[in-house]
Amino acid sequence: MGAWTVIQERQAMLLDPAIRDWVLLPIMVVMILVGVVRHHITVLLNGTPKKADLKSARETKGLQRGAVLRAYGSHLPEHAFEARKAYITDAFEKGTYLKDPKGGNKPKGNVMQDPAYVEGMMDGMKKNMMNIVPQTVIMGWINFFFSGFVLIKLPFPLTIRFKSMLQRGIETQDMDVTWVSSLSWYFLNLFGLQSVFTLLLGSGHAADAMRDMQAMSTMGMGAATNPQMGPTGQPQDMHKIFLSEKENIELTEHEWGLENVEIRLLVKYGKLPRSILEDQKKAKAVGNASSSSSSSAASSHVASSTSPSQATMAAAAAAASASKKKGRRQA
Amino acid sequence: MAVQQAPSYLGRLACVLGFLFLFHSGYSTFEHLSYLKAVDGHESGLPLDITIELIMSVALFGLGIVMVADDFKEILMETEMAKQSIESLDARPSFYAFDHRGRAVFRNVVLKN
Amino acid sequence: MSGQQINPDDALYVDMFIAKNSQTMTFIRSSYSAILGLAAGTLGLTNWSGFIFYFVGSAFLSVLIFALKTKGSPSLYFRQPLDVFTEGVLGGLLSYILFWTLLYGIIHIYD
Amino acid sequence: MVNAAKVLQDLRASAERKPDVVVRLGKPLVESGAVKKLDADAWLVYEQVAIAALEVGDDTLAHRCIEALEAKFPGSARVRRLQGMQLEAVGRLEDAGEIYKAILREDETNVLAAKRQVMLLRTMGLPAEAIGALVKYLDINYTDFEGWLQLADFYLEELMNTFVFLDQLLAAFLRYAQAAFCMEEVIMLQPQNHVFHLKYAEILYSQDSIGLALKQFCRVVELCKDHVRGLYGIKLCTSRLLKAAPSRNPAATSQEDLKAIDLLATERLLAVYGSGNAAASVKTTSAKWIESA
Amino acid sequence: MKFSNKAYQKPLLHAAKYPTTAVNGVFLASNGSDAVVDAIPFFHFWNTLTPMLEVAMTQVDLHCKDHGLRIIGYYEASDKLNDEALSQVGQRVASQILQVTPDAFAVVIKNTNISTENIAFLPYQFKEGQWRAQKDTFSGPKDVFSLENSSSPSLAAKAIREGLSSKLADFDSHMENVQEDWLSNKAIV
Repeated sequence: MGAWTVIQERQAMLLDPAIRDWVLLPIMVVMILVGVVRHHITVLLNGTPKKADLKSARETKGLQRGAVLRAYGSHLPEHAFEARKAYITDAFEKGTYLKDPKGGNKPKGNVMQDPAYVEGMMDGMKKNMMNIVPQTVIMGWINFFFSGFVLIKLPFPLTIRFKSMLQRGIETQDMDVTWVSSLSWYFLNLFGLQSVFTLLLGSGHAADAMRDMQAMSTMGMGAATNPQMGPTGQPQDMHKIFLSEKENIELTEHEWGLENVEIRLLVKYGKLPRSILEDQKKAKAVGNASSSSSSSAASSHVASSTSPSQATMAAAAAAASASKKKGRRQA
Repeated sequence: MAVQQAPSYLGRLACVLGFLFLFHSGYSTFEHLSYLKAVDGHESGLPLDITIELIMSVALFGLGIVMVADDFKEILMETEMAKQSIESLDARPSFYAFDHRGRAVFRNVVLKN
Repeated sequence: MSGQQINPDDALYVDMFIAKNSQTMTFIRSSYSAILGLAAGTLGLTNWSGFIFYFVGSAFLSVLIFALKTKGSPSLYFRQPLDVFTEGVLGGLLSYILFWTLLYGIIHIYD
Repeated sequence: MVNAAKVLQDLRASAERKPDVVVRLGKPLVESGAVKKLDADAWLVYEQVAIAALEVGDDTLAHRCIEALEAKFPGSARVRRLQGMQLEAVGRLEDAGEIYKAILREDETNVLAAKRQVMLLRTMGLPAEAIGALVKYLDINYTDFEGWLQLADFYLEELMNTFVFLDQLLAAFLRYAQAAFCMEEVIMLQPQNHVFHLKYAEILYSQDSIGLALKQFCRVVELCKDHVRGLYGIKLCTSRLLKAAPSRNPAATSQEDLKAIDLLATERLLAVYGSGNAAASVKTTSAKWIESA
Repeated sequence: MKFSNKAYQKPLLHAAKYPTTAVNGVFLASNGSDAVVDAIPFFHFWNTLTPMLEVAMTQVDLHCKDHGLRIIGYYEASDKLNDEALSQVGQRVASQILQVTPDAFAVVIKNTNISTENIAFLPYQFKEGQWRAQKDTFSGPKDVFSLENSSSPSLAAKAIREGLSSKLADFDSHMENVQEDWLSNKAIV
């Protein structure tokens, strides 16, 4: 391969400087300008977030409530966790958080008649259009005026497989792979100009080539981010989602994170060896395994470990939580 | 917290100088090559002074850009939290009330620095 | 399925600052790779020498960042201390190639 | 000038409420017009100074800032909220309420206006209605930990008032329990924030759940090394628990752990006081307390 | 009860430093006299929570024993402008002081008078089973409550104007930074 490139090097083509001045550099400049302009337009478009309605906000936040309890419930003491678990499973079961608690069971017939859905889809389309249109226009411009131009040469050799990629629009068999056609120069710019945009616009800018690529593949799926839509864009039965979340919560076992916090603190300050924590963990794992191996043993274990004081405490906690809830509702 | 820091003027200067040197050496190379072509000489590497200028400018720019960029933030939660007072973490700016004594205390006071 | 365990050994990080730091890294790396590309193109580097130039340049930049920005203790700012040397290096490569090709073409290919 | 802007920015970031400081720094900025040089930050400074000016009763300054904002963002809900706050500050509560209502009519999910309505009820001297409105707000915006914090404070504030019907101790217990409930929600939303654990711990202690409070205080110090308030809390709990009869509850901290934690807190507190150059009298007093407790 | 200038000024500076929240603290008197010589600021947030109050009270007790002083009264300022009632928390603390010191009193700061020439203290005494506001006080040196230095109010107003309040430290801020001297507050006297 090395020999091949050397030979090619000798029979180098001469490129007209006019190509450099009127094709190579203009393509680059236009791409930079378009990137900047598009960034500002996107910022303007994003400036007006659409209004949500209160009920669907409540619905999503309600679902979040369950997820938060599952993920971070371990930070709460037992009684607080159990009270919330009871409340949330009950509320999810009854569909308290649903937009329409009574008729929420049925999904709407035709999604296209749901204005929220259509609006969300239009919004996503608009954004995607912003990404696709300029790139298509530039590509068309290049194809129309400069197709078949050889613009530049890569300073490093590539295998023959890259030929179709780099020399798009030029149908020759023999030309060295390293020569770059106008369309390929466009792609080189598309990816290589990222750093320029980072410098000009700051990071997180809208002129992101990766986003363009994604936009092309998910055209028209802008509404997929809407939580009420499934991955297929169909509205889902929210009550079912709530019920499955409820099941998840019921399966969540409470493991209090502050059970051994004193030990952890002592370990943190070097008063106890670190190995103590690992021993505890192991002991716990063994305990769990044995208790889950036979359910009857587990239940008897629980029964025996529930001392009278604990039982009264739990009762008091339940009472307290009940009164709290009542208090909140009355208030 | 997003606190802007004073820009590093030294760093900016280094960046600009680095870029100028780079531009200059690029121009020199261009001239050098067109001279070679004019006299039909053979291209055999760049003159040493241009190479050195290039390397220097790249190094200078690197130094400059590192100085210009924002300082890194310490990412450990503990250090960040320890810096903040209870009042700032327990603050609720959207729940301000205005019926407190602030207006009475400062009513007769001209607040000057 | 049990909730998230509290593990004292996990150091906790401020996500916002991790993102901020990697933004800063991207800023430094991408501007520098563009400049490196310009220099490589001017020098007329070809083939491997060009890539070696990029990695040497990036290593030089990493050392600068390590010494000036992290004051020699990268673990305060990055989850893995080695990130100082690796983060953003490959991301800058595309820009490098673009500017390398551009200058190489303008100076050495065109007359 | 650059310095003042920087301090204002720090204050914005930390959200500390120091209206007199903000006005001292911001007034010359606004009056000299130097604030315009801050570009995008200028509008944040205007808002910040406007609110602070309302708090210290500098109504002309507040008016000036709000007018500048109104000129830049005509009809913006955020500016109208500021106008509402201005009316609140001068006592025209009904008019302020109308503004918030109008904002909510246009966008019922505007949380800022909804929160103002809550505070308006409180200012009107209707704490129970304010609590009701906030509970309703939190039922929708469950993830707003600021709201939960405020609700906790509402309940704690209630403790200041005279109870007419209920037995005082029972009422206090209820209020603490309600505040604790709110803090539990806050902790779930922000589990890494030691201050929320601290507040929760202090509420639990006030409620006489010393064992739980101890664990929460320990968590505070675990999250934030050598946290003085947390260490004081640990000391307080351990000394009370060590004096009391050992608990039969298996979840409670064992006697030996209590002693070890007590020793640790003593050592750390003395170290904290020893390292800084605290005033001598403060040092001796605290040392005496630490050793006697 | 004769308030020294220091004892009058500190609570007002405390209230001025934290103009948006309720503040509280205690008054100290020398053993065997009822001249109020000093005040110690306690809290400016979480006033209704008891653990740190316990710490502060016992520490002040220790401080008093060292300096031949005693706790004689309690002060607070409500965060609401026109609220001049002694709060539940205040009543509880004051009653506790009353158990040790029979002549204990409580003071609610009149928010409207803080930076004026008028006296900003509203004293409360425990009479007939409850805490009652004592109107018509501070009228002369013979009164139960009086000022040692009659120009104290204007001095306090001047101190607030000059921004002296920012140098005051209470127990809350002391726990954030142990360097701060909350017991004697030497920086402002």
